Amino acid sequence: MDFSFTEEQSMLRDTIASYLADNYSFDQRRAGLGREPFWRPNVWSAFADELGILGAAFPEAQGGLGGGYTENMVVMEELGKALVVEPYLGTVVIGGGFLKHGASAGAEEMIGQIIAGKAILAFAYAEPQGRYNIRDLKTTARKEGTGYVLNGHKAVVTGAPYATHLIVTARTGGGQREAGGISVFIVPKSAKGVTTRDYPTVDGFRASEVYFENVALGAEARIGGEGEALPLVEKVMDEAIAATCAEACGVLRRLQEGTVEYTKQRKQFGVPISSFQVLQHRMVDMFIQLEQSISMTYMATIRLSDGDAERAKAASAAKVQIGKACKFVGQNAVQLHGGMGVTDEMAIGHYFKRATMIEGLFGSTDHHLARYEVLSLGTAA
Amino acid sequence: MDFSFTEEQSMLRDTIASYLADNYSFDQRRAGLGREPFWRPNVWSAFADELGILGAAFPEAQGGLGGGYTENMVVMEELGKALVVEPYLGTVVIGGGFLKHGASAGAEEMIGQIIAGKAILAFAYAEPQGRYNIRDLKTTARKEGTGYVLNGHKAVVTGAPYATHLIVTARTGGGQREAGGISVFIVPKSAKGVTTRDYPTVDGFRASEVYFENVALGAEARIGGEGEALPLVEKVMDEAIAATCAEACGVLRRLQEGTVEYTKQRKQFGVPISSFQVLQHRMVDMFIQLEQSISMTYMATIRLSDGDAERAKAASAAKVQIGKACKFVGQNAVQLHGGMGVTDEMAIGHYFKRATMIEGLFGSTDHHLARYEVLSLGTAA
Amino acid sequence: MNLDFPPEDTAFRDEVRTFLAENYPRDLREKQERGETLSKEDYLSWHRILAKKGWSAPSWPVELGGTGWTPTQKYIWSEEQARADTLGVLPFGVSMLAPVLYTFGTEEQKQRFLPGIRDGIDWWCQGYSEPGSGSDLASLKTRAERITGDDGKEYYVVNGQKTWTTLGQHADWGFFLVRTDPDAKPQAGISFLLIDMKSPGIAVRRITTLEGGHEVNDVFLDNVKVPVENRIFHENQGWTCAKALLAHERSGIAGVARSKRGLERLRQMASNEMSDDGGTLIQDAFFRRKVAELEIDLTALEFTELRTLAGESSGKGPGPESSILKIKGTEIQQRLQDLALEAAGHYGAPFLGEAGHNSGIGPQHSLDLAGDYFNGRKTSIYGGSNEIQRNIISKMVLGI
Amino acid sequence: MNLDFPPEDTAFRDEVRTFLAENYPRDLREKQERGETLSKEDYLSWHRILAKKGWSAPSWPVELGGTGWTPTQKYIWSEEQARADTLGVLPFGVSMLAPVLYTFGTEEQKQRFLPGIRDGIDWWCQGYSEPGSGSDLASLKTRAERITGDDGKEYYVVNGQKTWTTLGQHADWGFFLVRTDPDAKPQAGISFLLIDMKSPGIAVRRITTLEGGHEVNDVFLDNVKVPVENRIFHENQGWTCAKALLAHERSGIAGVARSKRGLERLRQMASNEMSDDGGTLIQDAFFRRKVAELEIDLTALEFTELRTLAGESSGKGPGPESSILKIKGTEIQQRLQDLALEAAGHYGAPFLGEAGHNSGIGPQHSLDLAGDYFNGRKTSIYGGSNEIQRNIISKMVLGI
Repeated sequence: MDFSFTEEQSMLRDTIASYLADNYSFDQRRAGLGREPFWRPNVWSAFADELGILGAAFPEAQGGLGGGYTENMVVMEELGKALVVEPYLGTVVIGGGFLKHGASAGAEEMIGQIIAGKAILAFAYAEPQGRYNIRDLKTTARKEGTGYVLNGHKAVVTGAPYATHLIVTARTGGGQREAGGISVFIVPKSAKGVTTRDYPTVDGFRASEVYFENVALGAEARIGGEGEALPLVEKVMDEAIAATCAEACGVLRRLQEGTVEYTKQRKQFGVPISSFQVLQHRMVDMFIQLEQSISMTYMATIRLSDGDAERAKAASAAKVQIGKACKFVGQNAVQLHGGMGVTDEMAIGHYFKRATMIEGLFGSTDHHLARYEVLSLGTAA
Repeated sequence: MDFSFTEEQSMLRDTIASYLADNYSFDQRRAGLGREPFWRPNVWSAFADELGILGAAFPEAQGGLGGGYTENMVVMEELGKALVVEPYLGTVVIGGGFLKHGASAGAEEMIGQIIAGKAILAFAYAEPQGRYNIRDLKTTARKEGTGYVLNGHKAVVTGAPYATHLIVTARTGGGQREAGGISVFIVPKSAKGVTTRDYPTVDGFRASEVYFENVALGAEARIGGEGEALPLVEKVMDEAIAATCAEACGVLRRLQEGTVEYTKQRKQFGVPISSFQVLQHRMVDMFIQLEQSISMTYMATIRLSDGDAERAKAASAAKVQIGKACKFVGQNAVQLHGGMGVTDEMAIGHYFKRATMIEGLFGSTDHHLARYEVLSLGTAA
Repeated sequence: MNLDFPPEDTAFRDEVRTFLAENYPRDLREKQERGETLSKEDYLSWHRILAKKGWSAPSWPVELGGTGWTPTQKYIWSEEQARADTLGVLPFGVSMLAPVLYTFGTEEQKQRFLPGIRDGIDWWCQGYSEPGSGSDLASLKTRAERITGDDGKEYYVVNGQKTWTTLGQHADWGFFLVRTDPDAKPQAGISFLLIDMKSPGIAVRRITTLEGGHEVNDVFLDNVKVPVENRIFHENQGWTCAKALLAHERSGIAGVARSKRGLERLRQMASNEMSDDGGTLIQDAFFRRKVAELEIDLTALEFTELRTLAGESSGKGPGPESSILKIKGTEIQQRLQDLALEAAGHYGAPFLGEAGHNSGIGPQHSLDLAGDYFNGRKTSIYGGSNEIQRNIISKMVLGI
Repeated sequence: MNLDFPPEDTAFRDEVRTFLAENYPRDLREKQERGETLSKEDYLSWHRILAKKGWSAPSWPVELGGTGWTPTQKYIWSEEQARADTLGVLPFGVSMLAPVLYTFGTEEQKQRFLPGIRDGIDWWCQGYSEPGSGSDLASLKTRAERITGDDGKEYYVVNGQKTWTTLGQHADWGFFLVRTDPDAKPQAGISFLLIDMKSPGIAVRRITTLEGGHEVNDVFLDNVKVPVENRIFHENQGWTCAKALLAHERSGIAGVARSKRGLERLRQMASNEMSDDGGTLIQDAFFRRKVAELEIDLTALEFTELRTLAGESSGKGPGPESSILKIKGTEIQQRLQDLALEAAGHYGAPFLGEAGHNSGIGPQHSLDLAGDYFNGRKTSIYGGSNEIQRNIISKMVLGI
């Protein structure tokens, strides 16, 4: 039993933290979000070249630094602390996850491109009708010759505006909500028939509605077996959930510490408002939520290597804890900041917005409770 | 729109309150519960004769004082304040309710007996297998000649040890959980084939397991139509729920006020513990729960006269509020009393125990949420 | 005890309902539905229609333009407005300043200011909070020094900063709390001034809130000259006015009628959204339960408000118990916003603003729900945070 | 980061498991299952078996009888005891007094008292709380005056009252905090005394708790003579001992292993209870959800404890963060009791005590669940109420 980090992992953390401290202040972030292209490619280049962190979680054989889940956790927590919008989650965690676990023709090369900061991926899985059910797919990939023809509409694809490639779930068979018949494809965003409508999201990220109209794909675009990709999608989603939990821990820490800090300085009735016991206990409960979230993030990260059922149970349990913590800590951070909490001018509100979005990311608290129940208590009546 | 009480209702409240202040102190109650027959028949006689309150909720034509739901509410709240165990709920509210709404041969006489304090009724509806589903009945009343033969086992019949008569739900037809086929009977406890196992309940009341073995009943024992009594049972249960909510308001008031009182006197660190803001806000939340409970009790009591669906929705909504309030106020009253809250020596713990039992009485919070949902939002998927 | 409205109240409700249906401006409704930012004229157009009808200031004394409605009628009025999704009349002039004016103002002040408020001519804003004084209002620092002007008249010269001034960007006039005696105890040196917002030295600066909107402002006062006759009540006794203002118009604070309408909308939305298993969201066991629990809590709040109202009818004014209405009312509003955002699923994320209408990005009903949720956090903060409300109940009701 | 136990720990777990299976007294287990009140001998019999094995005081220094187990082994030990539903060794002597003794006691005191504690010969009780001093322990009033006895020896004469003395009715000895200098500041005038409970002048009075049980007591001290050599550490410096005692043995405070066992029992029970619709209760959507949420919270607590444990292994002692373990641990225990009572439905009401076993009144699993629930309320009160724990975290961890 060991919860400590290796020297390499600690260095990784320090490297990112110090880069972000210099280059990703609240004002720098805001400036970047306020003008075209609404993200900062130079930050991404720095991740690739100057910091060399995009390969941290890839095997050495593939040009990476030989890390894995723990490295993703370390990186994501730091990105959370600075509210980084650049697409590490979509590119390295999710894109990288599919390329590592699913057999595909161009994986080697694509991983090289990711590590070099050239390829940027976004995960197009949700559909307008499907809510959080990843099996609920109307997007189809019809077999044609040796390849496929892709048609459909993917909803709120985070990071798609910056992406070079999309990872797309689609039906090569089966009914709308069946487990079988799901396949995964990697699609260049520039492919003919791909159109997007880009927009900002409330937390400063950007996303797209993505439409596929008779997009021709070669067989080599498929990742994993035809019609059998659901277990692969579940696995990568759980990895994404663990990484998102880590990001959330960074966000929650800033919310919790920022609130303690603010209440110590803010005076009312001649005393710092941190001297009011009700606010003290509220902040203690925020702190407890943070600690429990860290614990669950460790738990889920460690269990990513376990069998499917254990891994899924752990990821859903962690997401439930994180979802509740994001709501409780976020709302109370704003409440304790009073009027300052609801202005656009202070960082606290922006952490709150990200925390709120994380609540629903990859499935709401209710969604993951239901998933957990089936795994822990069996199917209901 | 009017939430005020008539002069008669205010007098009724004062009469009971002043009698209980003199005769039902914590010590007097404890003494009564500690020795045979574990209740106080003389209190009951006083209710009938000295105070004349047992007829308050009966029509004048039947020898009562012409009151109704509001009178029951007023009485029950006062009984709650003193934790009275004597069976007003079973006898007047429930027994009286059945006799008033359901056609039965001996109703007139029985009501007379109730008002005179001679007849004491207990409601035998729950069964070991049925949880809070009042339709789930294994008890049968087989037709034989002009009468019936009763067989079955009723669970935790509150007040049965003191009762002269039992009101019993039984199947004269239909399957175990069907709506049709339910009938109601009034059965003298002394009838041949009726046996009971009596025991105390955790809140100082007494109850019985009641067994019926080939109990012969005449046709006149039936209240309401044969096999059609479910709407009658629902109506009387809702009246019982509204009355229980009123009792709960009395209990909650004592818990809330007692806690404020205690914390003003109890000193720690040289100051009354009521000076700690966390405890102040906890008590405010207890007070809010009390106020919301009073509001819902009024609401449910007023709506008892409405149509079936409105009445049922109101009763279930009120029971949900009361159930939550009993838990929150009860637990926090104990918590704020510290060690004193968990001793048998102070009244507070006894109010907590009654509040806890009320949570489950006539259906738990979850049970009534489910019932409310169907009435308000329609049947689920 | 009964809940029945007497026949005259039922007739009144019908009258109100008809009036709203026939007179609410169509273009205003359409703008609301499109989620457009409303202009000053949008707000005032409806106010002026009401003024013409004589219903713009129901609570005022009848001789000044009030309606003389009973508490029950006022309750019906607010219910029906919510039912019809109308804008409310802005509270700053009608509900907040006016009672101070007709209670403490001189005859001249009343005649000068009340008609413009009642008829929707002047737009008023509030100058209470300061950067350093939120819940602790009495610690305000904006300073007013008395001088004799070159014209020989008496003036106050005001310097300082106010903040959280809602819709101050449109204001013609503002009512301000200022410190006229810096040496007195905090509450004793404050005066209540009416200030022309076009006065030289006033600058209004936008505060952008979390959801991107412009509702509140900073107001800077730099040597602003205010004639002494614009002071309400005595010098250094403005706190008396401030307190009275806070006690007025607590009814409606619970927002029951608006929340009922919000609940209806939520149910409608959940009947159109899909759940994970392909059924409707309102059929999802857990979502329905949250809706049911909210509906029950709202019923409890409604009856608590009705009890307060009944107390008022019978002559007992609204006590500090009305803090309960504030606490529970805002909690319920926030839960409604929370559930609506949850119901929207993925489409809670897009930040489309007014461009979202008919954009085809997500369903119409999910437009800007996140914004409502973010912006709604303020309701438990302003007007005395819910923590302050609990302090009030503790002290005034529980006697601690 | 990994969760694997090294092979030696796995072997240890097997050893513990086998030992418990083979040595736990059968009649004790049967008494527990019947819900019988346990006698003094019942408690001590298991303690003595453990002492023979050398496992009665795992945390002590090895030379005094400790096991020298690693934190992981201690964790395994507590997990396995919970799994096997064994009684715990009573904490008063082994976990609470002993560390004070071997830290602050003289060689003679150690030799005199530690063996009796370790081997389950002497039953110890705690004399800390007083009627007027709950969370504010330092305000205690029990007075000890120093005299020279007729025998020429030095004594303290103790007068006062202690309360909440758990299982004091069985005690041979007690450790008491008494005031030896009434003029010093509260914490500075306290001494730590060991008192023979058979001393003249001691009276133990039963306090019946809510559920009807006898677990706690008042202890009255009326001119009780205590030899000076029974004082631990310096006169007036007993607070040092008290503080040290409170800091010891915080691990296990979360009760994770016991709660896991409780959760198993709850799931078992809910598989046998029926829901309203005739299915099993564990299939009821809402009951299952509550169980699932509890299980997830317990997992979070378990990993928070493991993190603390890992911190300890690596040399960082348990900080005030362990207050988190107390708060969440007791909240989870109480929710378990709450859910069990809810699961029992109507049969939560009967108050049968020991007579309930095999009485046929309700299912066995529902026996005395209300009692557990009522009695369980104390866990968030004693050992520093959860409010006090939050004060500690606020001050010591958040630095407020």
